[in-house]
Amino acid sequence: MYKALVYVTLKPSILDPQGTAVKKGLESLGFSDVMDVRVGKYLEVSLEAEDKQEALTQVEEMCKKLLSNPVIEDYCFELVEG
Amino acid sequence: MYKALVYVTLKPSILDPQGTAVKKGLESLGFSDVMDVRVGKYLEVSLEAEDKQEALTQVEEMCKKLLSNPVIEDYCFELVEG
Amino acid sequence: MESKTDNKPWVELGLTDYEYEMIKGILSREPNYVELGMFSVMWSEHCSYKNSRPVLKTFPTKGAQVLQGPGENAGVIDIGDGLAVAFKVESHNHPSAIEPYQGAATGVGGIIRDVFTMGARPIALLNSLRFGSLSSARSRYLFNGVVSGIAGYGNCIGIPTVGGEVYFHPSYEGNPIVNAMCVGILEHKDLAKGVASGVGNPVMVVGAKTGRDGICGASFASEELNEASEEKRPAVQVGDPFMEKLLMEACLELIKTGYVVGMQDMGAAGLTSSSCEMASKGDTGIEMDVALIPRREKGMNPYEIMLSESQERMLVVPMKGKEDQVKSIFKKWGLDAVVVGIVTDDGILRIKEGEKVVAEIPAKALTEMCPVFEREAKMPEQLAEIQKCNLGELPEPTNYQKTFLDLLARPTIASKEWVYEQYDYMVGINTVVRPGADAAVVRVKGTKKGIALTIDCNSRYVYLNPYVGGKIAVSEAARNLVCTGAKPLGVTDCINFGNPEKPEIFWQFKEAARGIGEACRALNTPVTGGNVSFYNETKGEAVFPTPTVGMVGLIDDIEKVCTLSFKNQDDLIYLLGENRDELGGSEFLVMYHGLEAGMPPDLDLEKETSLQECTLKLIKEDLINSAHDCSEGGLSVALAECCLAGGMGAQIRLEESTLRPSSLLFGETQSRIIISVSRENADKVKAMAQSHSLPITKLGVAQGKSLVINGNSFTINLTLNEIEARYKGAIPCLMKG
Amino acid sequence: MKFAVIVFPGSNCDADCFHVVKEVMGQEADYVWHQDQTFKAQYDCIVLPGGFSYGDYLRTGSIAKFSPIMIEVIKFATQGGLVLGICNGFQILTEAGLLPGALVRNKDLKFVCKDTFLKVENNETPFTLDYTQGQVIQVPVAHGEGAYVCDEATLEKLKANKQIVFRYSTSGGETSPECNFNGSSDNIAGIINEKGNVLGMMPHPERCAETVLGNDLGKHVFTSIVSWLKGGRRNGE
Ligand SMILES: Nc1ncnc2c1ncn2[C@@H]1O[C@H](COP(=O)(O)OP(=O)(O)O)[C@@H](O)[C@H]1O
Ligand SMILES: [Mg+2]
Repeated sequence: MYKALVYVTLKPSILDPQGTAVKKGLESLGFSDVMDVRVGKYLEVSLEAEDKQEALTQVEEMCKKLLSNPVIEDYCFELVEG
Repeated sequence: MYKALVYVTLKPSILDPQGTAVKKGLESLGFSDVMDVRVGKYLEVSLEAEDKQEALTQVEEMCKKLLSNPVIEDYCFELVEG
Repeated sequence: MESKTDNKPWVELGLTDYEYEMIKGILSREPNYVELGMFSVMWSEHCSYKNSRPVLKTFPTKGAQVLQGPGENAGVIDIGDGLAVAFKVESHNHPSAIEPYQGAATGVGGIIRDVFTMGARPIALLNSLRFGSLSSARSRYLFNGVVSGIAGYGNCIGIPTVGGEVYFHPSYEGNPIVNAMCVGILEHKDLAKGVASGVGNPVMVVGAKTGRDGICGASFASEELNEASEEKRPAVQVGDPFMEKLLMEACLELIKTGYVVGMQDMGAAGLTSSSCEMASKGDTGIEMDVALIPRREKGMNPYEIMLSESQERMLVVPMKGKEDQVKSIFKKWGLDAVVVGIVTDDGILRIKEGEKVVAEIPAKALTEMCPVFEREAKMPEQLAEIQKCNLGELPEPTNYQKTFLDLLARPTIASKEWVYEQYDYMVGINTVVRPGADAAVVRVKGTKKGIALTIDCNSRYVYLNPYVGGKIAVSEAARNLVCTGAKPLGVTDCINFGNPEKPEIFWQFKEAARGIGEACRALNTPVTGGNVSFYNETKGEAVFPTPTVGMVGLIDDIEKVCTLSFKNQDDLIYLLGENRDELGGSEFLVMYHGLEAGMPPDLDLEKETSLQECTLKLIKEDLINSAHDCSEGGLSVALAECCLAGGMGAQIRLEESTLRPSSLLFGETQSRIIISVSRENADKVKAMAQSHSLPITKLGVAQGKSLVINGNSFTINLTLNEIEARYKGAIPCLMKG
Repeated sequence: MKFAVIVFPGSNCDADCFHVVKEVMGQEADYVWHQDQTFKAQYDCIVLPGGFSYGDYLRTGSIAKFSPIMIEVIKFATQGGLVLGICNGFQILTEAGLLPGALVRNKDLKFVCKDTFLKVENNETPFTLDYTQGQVIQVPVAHGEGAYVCDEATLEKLKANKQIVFRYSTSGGETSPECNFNGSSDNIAGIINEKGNVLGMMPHPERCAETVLGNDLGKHVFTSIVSWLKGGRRNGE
């Protein structure tokens, strides 16, 4: 069993209204030293695979095909065992 | 400048329909070895702080007050410099 | 980008050699790269209408009710009591093909801005959507994304999405159609315009910060989609409905102060189009410093700033000396409002970066001097053959009841509940007639009035005969309004066609426009604005010609609003209008015989007018209890819709023996309305129809929980539950994939 | 009676609530801006309207709860004042801790706008006394994140204290799983706090308070408040 920790973030040039709203929210709470907030997704995908290489290939493909939208998002992931 | 990488996940007891939907989506794409998917949030918060300790305290507070809702979510974060 | 060494940079930007020479002539010099970029977007089809202008001129645009015709951000129509309605439709086809959620969302955002820029408070949204077949995964993906994008934006900003239409056809597989329409209400005195007048008045940018979103989006929208589009696509614009809600409230508050001289939203071609259009309309110039424009990203150059299509921004020209008042209103809503320039008297759009002039172009060169083409028009060669297809000899269905059920489950005919349940159609508490009827009706608070709204087009009819198809689109829209008891007042149209440089496409366009114009004249519904989207093609194949028609009508007394549902046991059911043997272009013909051929149903504008007048009178005089237009699927489907809407069945007997049952049940003959009538009013209704020389036929009675349709050689007998299961279940079932 | 309708940036049912209170009910009403530090008048009831405060970004209601006026709202509630949160207002009330639990994404992940049937589970609250116990009312919903969740202990407590005020039901009043379209715990559509002065509900009673809109059963949430404030008599008393 493997677990992939997948991070999906908006591409840098893409507007992130959520991030902006959270930043404003933090500011109004008195966190005046916040420079920037970007909001993305974090997914934990547990999967069975022969070996690590196989798991890596699978997750890479999942990210490309479904977990991220290449038009507006980037992704990266780590793989942990167990 | 520090950057906090914040992960907010649903508590295990809370149903995660998004995770279920992603799992189904993966299955229908032919990824039949996916056991489980959980979907959470990933935030990058850039902030100025005197030192690392100060930054840690600030981010901890942000998470408690705004970034997560303790009724349904857990959080954790890492702090990186620069 | 500026360092590009291509020796013909204008070609890269979508301008022809001929156009480049014209630009040199206008400026009496070589344009620099910023200027070239500005010309390229303003002279794109999307902004300049260079291929469509001569044809659009043929539309009727005048009428006593018209307060603002084409040329402004939205058309405006008088509804009495010092009130008016502003409305407009806009396409977002190409962005939606690339990123369905954001493409559709920003389309909604753009059309809302067009309406509140006029000083109107938006009160309703509609949309007209076309996708490929739902059996394709990509179509499902686009359909799902577009619907949630529309919902995401409209629901958040709090404007109800009250109506629309969805069709599925393979011609839209690669190039979906996403048209959004917005309707707003204003007091006459608040009517605002996109004009920069008053030399010395400040020019302000308000709303969101500028980023690198959608640079050259207008040019992108003016090209065919192909594989390279994926690569060429500009940074996708992301909509922020929350920001737009704040912007809308702030702008409406500002207009109430009376300090606004002119206001223009930044849509396609962003700052370039808004500034040159405002100056051009005001016969003035504008001088602007891009260094003052609030930016979201670092290191943006003048080219990027001038061409950015970042959403949720407006250009405002307030009276001189009122800058601080403007700023304080925007500050209250947490928004930027920055003076970036000034209105000048030299007719020049002068863009500076600090002290340095980076572009200097006569404003009118960008707006009015764009070359206009009268394209060649030629009827497609195969069309005559297709029209001539002999439909008289086709075999009849073997099982009418099964055919009827199959027809109800065709995605194009089936209930669109799956779509509109995702839209908040009630926010604002004005929605008196919800989606699912002929037209939506919203009340006007503080008056007894209601506004009826619809958007319609059957593009298969337009494909088979663009002239007749154009007439039908307008007539059906008006008929839908009339069924609620509303008098049709005006039109906004969205032309979604293929590449106009192809004579066959241009012919379709010209013919459809001729039909639209003629029908608008006959029904007294002037065109007050619209939008043209050409180049809707993939791999050289054009979509079905799709001139969607958005229409607005007025109900004097909201208490008298009429709906389609059968309401009372034992009410008599009549058909106004006549049944004819017209299967051409029908959904039945495609479904059962696999044919998209023949002539579409004919449309006689004189008959249509008397039908509409008669129906309106019947409703006004409280003589009928329901009215429903027959459209796709014909008489049988329309009857089913009347039954389902109120949960009341009907016993129908169709006597006409001269017609084939298939034509009678499923043919899509125009100018027909099903009404239900209390027995005591039957004679009066018949007399009214006769006085309008209108055929009226008794169909049966409303009763029970089944729909029974008997004819000489067929029987349909189904419970409403069985009918509903097919009608409502079809799309959800297909979407489960 | 005087009502305050709080306006957050992104509220979009504020005008609807205002209209019902003022035009339909004939009561006094003020809009109160989220940035206000204090109430400028004495209010008898505070309404947190529906909408998308702060775009519903991050979590629904999460940023709104820090608006300056919320300190006043919390004070008002603690002193026993009547607070009604509808839809986004309900979400804000849970985020602010005035009501237990939380509201999460609908189980099918889609925004849904439609009529639902609600069973009045407790008609002895200031917000429901003009309904009969067990009455079934048709009220529309419009939300994407309206699934009510809480832990077991909280749910037990809600039940024991009769804090569950509305539950999704069939037209016949059966609170079966099929009518639980959004996946709420125990079909919960609306709850009240322990003290009985703060009500949160996902459905929109203000959207069905006039006959011209086809249904006016929602009006009684507002008539109940007025009856209660007038020193109200509960049904059956
Ligand atoms: N995209 C949509 N958005 C909202 N409502 C829709 C949409 N598509 C269809 N509807 C609604 O479904 C009903 C049926 O649509 P349609 O079949 O086009 O009716 P008609 O044939 O009378 O024009 C209408 O009330 C329409 O407003
Ligand atoms: Mg239609």
